[in-house]
Amino acid sequence: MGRGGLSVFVAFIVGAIAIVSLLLGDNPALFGAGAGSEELARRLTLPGDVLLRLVVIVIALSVVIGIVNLLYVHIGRLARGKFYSAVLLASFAVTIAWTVLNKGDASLLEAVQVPIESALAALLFPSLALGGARVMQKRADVWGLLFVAVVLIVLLGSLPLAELAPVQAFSDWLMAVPVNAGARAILLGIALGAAVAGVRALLGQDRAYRG
Amino acid sequence: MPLARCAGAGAKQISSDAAGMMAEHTIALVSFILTLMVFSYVLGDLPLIGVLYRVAVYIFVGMAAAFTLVVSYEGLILPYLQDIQNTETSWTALGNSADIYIFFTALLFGLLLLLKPVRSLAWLTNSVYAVVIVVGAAVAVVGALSGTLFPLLHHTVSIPANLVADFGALLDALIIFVGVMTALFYFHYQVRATGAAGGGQSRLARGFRHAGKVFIVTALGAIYASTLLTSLTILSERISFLFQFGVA
Amino acid sequence: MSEEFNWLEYAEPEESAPAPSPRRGLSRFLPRLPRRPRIFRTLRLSFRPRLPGLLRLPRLPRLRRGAQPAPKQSSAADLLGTQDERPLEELDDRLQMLRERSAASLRSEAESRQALYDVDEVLTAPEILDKPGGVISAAALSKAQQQQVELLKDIVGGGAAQANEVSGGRIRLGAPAFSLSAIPRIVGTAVLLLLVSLPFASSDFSEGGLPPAEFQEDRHGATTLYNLLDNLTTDDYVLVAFEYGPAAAGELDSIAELFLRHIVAQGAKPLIVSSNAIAIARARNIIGGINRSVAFSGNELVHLRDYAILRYLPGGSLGLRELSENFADVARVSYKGELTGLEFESLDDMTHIVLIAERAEDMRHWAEQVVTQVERTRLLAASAYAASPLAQIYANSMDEIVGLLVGYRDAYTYGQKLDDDFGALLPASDAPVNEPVSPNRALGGAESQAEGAGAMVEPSPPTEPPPPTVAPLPTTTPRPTNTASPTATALPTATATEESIRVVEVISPEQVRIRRGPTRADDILRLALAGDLFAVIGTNGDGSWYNIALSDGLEGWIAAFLVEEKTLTVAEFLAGGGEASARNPGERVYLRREIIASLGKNRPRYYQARGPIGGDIPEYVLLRDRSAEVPRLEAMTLGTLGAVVIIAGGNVLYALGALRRRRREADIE
Amino acid sequence: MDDTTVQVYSVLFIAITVVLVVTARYFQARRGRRMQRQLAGMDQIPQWLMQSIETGKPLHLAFGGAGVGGDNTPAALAAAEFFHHVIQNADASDMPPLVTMSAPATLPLGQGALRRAWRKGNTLSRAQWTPPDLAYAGAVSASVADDEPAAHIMAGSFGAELALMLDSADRRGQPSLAVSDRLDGGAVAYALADHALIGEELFAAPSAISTDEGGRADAAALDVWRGLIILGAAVLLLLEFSKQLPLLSWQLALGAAAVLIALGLIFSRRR
Repeated sequence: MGRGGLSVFVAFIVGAIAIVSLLLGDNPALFGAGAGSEELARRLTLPGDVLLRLVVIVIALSVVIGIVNLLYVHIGRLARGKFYSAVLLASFAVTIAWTVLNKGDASLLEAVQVPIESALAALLFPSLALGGARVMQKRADVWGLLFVAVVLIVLLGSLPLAELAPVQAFSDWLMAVPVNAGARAILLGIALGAAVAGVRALLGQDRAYRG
Repeated sequence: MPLARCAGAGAKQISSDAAGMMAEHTIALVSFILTLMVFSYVLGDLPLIGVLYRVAVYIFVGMAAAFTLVVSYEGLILPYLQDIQNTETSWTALGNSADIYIFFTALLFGLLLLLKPVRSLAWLTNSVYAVVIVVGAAVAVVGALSGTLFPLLHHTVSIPANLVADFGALLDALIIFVGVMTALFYFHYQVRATGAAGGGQSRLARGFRHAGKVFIVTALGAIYASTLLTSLTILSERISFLFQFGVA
Repeated sequence: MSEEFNWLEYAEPEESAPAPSPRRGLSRFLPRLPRRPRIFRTLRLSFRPRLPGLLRLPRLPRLRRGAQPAPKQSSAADLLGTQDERPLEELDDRLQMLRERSAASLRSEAESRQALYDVDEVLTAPEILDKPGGVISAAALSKAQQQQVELLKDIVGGGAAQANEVSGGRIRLGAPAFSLSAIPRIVGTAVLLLLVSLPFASSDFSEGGLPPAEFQEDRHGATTLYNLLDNLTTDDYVLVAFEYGPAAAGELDSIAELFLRHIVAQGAKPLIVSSNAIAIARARNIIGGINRSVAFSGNELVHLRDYAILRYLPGGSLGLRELSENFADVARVSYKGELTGLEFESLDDMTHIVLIAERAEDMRHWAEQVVTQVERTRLLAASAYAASPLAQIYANSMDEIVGLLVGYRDAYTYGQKLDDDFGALLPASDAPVNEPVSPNRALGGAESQAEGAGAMVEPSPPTEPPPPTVAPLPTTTPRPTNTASPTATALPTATATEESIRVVEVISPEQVRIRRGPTRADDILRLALAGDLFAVIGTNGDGSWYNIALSDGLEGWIAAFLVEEKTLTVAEFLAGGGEASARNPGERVYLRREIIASLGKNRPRYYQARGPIGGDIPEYVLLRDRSAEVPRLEAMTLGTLGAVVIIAGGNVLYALGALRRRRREADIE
Repeated sequence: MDDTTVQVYSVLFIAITVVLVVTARYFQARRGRRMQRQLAGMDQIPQWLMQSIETGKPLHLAFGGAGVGGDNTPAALAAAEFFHHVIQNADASDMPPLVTMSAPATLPLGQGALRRAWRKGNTLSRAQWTPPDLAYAGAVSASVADDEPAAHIMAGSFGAELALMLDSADRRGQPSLAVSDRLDGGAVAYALADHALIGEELFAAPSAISTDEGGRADAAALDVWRGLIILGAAVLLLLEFSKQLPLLSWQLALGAAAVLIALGLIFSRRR
C-alpha cells in the first residue's frame, strides 16, 4: 500500500460505515418487527453518531486552520509592506482583545460588523440592478430576453400598485408554476449530481485523498 | 418542566442605561461612518475614496475572522468541554467516557489537519481528511436523497386531488411536470457523435432541451428578481439608519 | 468575431503587443525565459483557427469607438441552445498539449526544484512568493538562479528596481485610474440611491399602498403560522432557528423580533439555535432590543428563565443532523457553556420549530436534516425574499412545513395582525363575546394567567357605557425622576369623545426632541414638529417637563417651554389624525398619538392598547419601534420602480445595438 | 413517503450508482461514439490560462462557501477536481493561481489541489481563507484590485454576494466563469458572469476540461440516472392519473404524450 493507499482505504471503510449507519440506522421498521430489529437499528446508529460528533468538532476546529492561514497570508503580505493587511491584522487583534476584555459585550459587533456587513449587502442592490441592465450585452439572444422579461415581471409584480394587478397575478402564476418547475429541476439536478459525486467519494475515488 | 431557574444566571442582563446611552451614541456614530465608507464603493477607484472601501472591507474581514474564532470557542468548544465533564450525560450510546475520547480524537484530528501542508505527514493527514470528507459526503448523499430528490420527485408526480373539477390546477400540475422533466433533460451531457464535425442530437431531444431551458431561465430570472428585492430591503434599512442618524 | 464590448468598464488594452507594462516590478528587468514565447507561439497557432463556431452570433454594440476590441475574450451566447457540440478529443488535444508543454518545461527544471519541493512548506517563508506581478515565483528558482537575478538587479539598475518594488508595496490606489466610462454606472447608482432615499426625506413620495393588515387567503399557510404561534401556552417551548447573519438583518430582524415577541407574549419559551455563529450574538442583541422597550415595567426577559440561547451548530447540515438526532445534548448547554437544565428527549418535545432563513440553502438544510427527522413538530418558516422561490417549493412539497412569510412586507403584515389582535378592542358589547384572545395570554404561571384573563376579557354590560377609567400607570417604573402620579393621567375612554383631556401642542418652530426622561441628558425617543399634539400623562416635580404618551406605548418627556398646554375633547384630539379608531365602547382604550418625524415627515398613528401598558401581556407586542416601517416600504417601492426602469432601459439599448449590428453584418454579407 | 420507503429507495439508488460509476469506466474505454456536450465558457479557459501566463497575473479560483464535511461536500470535491485540472494547465505560468474559499474545512482541499497540480514550490500562501459570505465577497472584491487576477473561475457554493465579486471583476475588465450549487448564486452568475454554468453542470465541469476517465464516468452515470428518473416519473404520473381518472387515463396519457412531442417539435424548429 503506497502513501495514497492508506487514505483511500480509510475513506472506503469509514465511508461504508458512515453511509450504512446514517442511512439505515434509527428505523427498526426496516428490519421487520421484533426486539432484535430494535437492537440492530440501535447498533447501526451508533457508529454514525460517533463519526458525526467527531466530524462536527473537527469542522468547528477547522476555524483555527482558517485563522492560521489568514494570519500566515497577511503577515506575509505585511512583510512586503501591504498596508491593507496591517488594517486586517489590527482589526483582528483589536476584536480578540476586546472580546477577551469585555466578556459578552456585543457592541463591537453592532458598531462595526453589522453596519459593514449590511452595507455590503445593500451594495448588492445597485450592483444587481446595473448588472441586470446589461444582460442583453452579455447574452444577446432569446434567452437573455426571456431572463430580463421574467426579472421585470417579478419586480413589477412585487409592487403594491393597484394598476399593476394583472401583472401581479401573472407574476404569482409565474412563481407558482414555471419558476417552481425550473427551480425544482435545478435542485433535482444538483441533488443528483451531489449524490453521484458523493457516492464516488465514498468509494474512495477522489483525488482529494491522495496528495 | 420549567426552563431552569438557575440561581442568578443571567440575572444581570438589565442594561445600565446611563453607560448604555453613551455606548449607543458611539455605536451609531461608528456604524454611520463605516456605512458611508462601504458605500464609497459606488464611486469606484477615485483617489482616496477607493481606499475607504477597502479599509472598511479589511476591517470587516479581520473582525469577522476574530468573531468566528471567538464564537466557535465560546459557543462550541467551551460547551463541549462542559458537556464531557458531566458524567451523567453522553453523546452516544457508549457512555460518558467515550465522549472524552471522541473529543480528544477530534482535537487531534484538527491538529493534524493544520499540519496538512507538511509533506512528510501526508499519509496521516490525508487519512484524517478523508474521514472528514467521507462523513460529509455520506451526510450529503443521505440528505440529497431523502431531503431533496425523493420528496421533490414525489411531489412532482403526485397530482392534486379532484382534478376533474379544477382544470386549472390540472394544467398547472402538468406544466410543472413537463417543466421539471424537460429542464432536467436539459442538463444531459452525453451526446451522440455524428461525425468529425461534432456531436448532435435528434430534433426531438434538442426541442426538449430548448423547452427545458425556457423553464430554467425563467426560474433564474425570478430568483434574480427576488435577490434584487432582498438587497433592496437591506438597502432601505441602511438608508433609514443613515437618515435616523442624520436626524439625531 | 465574438468579442463583446463593454462601454461601462475601463478600457483595457489587453495583450496585442506585449502590453506597455504587463510585467511589473522586477520582472521588467528580467529576460523572458526562452520557453515562454515558444510555448505561446505554438499554442496560439493551435488555438486560433479552431475556436468553436460561436462566431456567427449577433455582434454586440460597440459604443466606444476607437477602442481596441478585446482579444477574443468571452463569447456571449455560448449557452447551449445556440452552441455547437464539439468532440471531446479536440478539446482534450489542446489542453493536453498545454499540459505537455508545461510538463516538459518543468522536467528540465526538475532537479533544481527538487530541493525546495520536498521541504516542508510550512517552514518556507511566505515572502519569497507571489511578488507583486512577479515574472517568476521565487520558489521556482534555484539558488543559483536567484543569485543571477540578484546580479541582474544590480547590473540593470538597482535604483529603478527598488523604486518599483516600493511602489508595488505601497497602497496602490486602484490600478486603472478613474475613467469617464464609469460615469453611467455612478449615475445609475446615484439615481437608485436617491430614489430609495426620497421617502425618508419627505412624505410626498409615497407611491403605492402598504401591505395588507391580514394575510391574503392564497398566501400559503401564513395565517396558519400566525395562529399556531397565537395558540401557544405557558407550557410550550419553541425552537427558534436564527439562520441569518448580519447581512440579512435589515430584512429579517423585524420578523425575528416579531416572532420572539409573539412567543414570549404568549408565555411560551423560545429556545434559540443557529448554525451561524454570528447569528447567536445577533440573537442576544435582538432580545436586548426587546428588553429595552419593556425596561420601564421591569418585564425584561431573563436568559435561562424566559428564553434560552443554545450553543451554535457547526458544520451546516451536519450540525443540523446533530440537532435532530441528539437534541437532548444540544439543549443541555447554553451558548456560554452554562447548563440550561433543559431536559428533552428529542425535537418532538418542541411545540413548534420556527425557522428564519436568509438563504434558500438554510431552508433546504432544515428540510433535509430536521424536518425528515421529526414526527409531530412542525416547522414554521419565514425567509428572505431571495430565498423565497426555493423555500416556497419546500413549503409546498412538505406537509410538515407551515407557512412561509417572505421578507419585510410579510413582516409588516404580521406585525399589523399582532397589533390588531393584541391591541384590538374587545367586541362591542352587543356583539357576542367571542373571546378573541386565548385566556392563557398572560405570562408566567397559572395564577396570573387566571387573573389576567379575568381582568382582560370581562365584557362591559351592553347598555351602560363604562365610566371613564383612569389608567393605572406602572408604579414599578425605575426612573427616579418620574414624579407623575399614577392617577394624574386622564386618558379617555372610547365613548367619551366629549370628555376633555390635557394635551400639549408643540409650538417650537424647530424639531423638538422627546426624551426618555425629564432631563436633557436622557435618550431621545422621537422628534416632533410644530403642531403635533400629545396626550399628557403628568409632569415632573417643577413642571418644566411634561410626561406624554406616544403611540407605540412608550412614554416620553418633552420640555415645557417648547409646548403649549391645552385642553381638548377627545374628538378634537383625534381630528388631527384622521383615523377613526375608537368607536367601540366597552374597553379601556388608550389613545396615544405617535409622531414620527424623519426629516419633516409627519405620520400620526393611533394605537389602542387593550390593557394598561406595563400590565404584562401586550407590551411585548406593542412596544416596538415602528417609526421606520412606512418610509422603508415606500423606499422599496420606489427602488423597485427605479430598478425596473434601469433594467428595462439598459437592455433595450443593448438589444437595439445588437439588432443594428446584426443588420449591418447582413448587409455586408 | 415514510422512512422505510425512503431508505429502501436510497439503498437502491446508491447501489445502482456504485454499479454505474464502476462500470462506466469500462464503457468509457470504448469511447468515440459518445462525447460530452460542451459547457459554457470551457473553451475560454485555455485563453485565460494564456493571458495569465503572458501577463504574469494569477488566475483566481474560488470555492465560495462550499465546505467539506457539510452538505455541499460533493460540490467542494467537484470544484476541487475542476480546479485541479485548471491549475495543472496553468503550470507554465509564473504565478500560482489564487485559490480562495470561505469554508475553513475546505482549506486543505484547496492546498492539496494546488500542491498536487502546481509542482513549482511553495503554494501555501496561495490558498486563502476568508470568513464567510459577505466578508469573503468583500475580500475578493478588494483582491481584484490587489492581485489583479487575469480571470476568475468561481465554482462552488455562492449566494447573492457573488454579485459583488462579479461586479468588481467586471469593472476591471477581468473575465469570469461562475457556477454555484445555490440557486441565488446561480441566478446572479447567469446575469453577471461572462460565462455561467447552471447548477448541476458544476459536477460535470471536471470532465469537460480533462481526459480523466473518472469524471467522464460521473457524467455518464448522471445521464443514466437522468434518463431513469424521467422515465420513472412519467410512469408514476400515468399511474397517478389512472388512480384519479380511471376512464380518461389512457386518453390523457396519449394527449400528454402528443403535447410533449409537439412541444419538442416546435422548439426544435428554432435553429
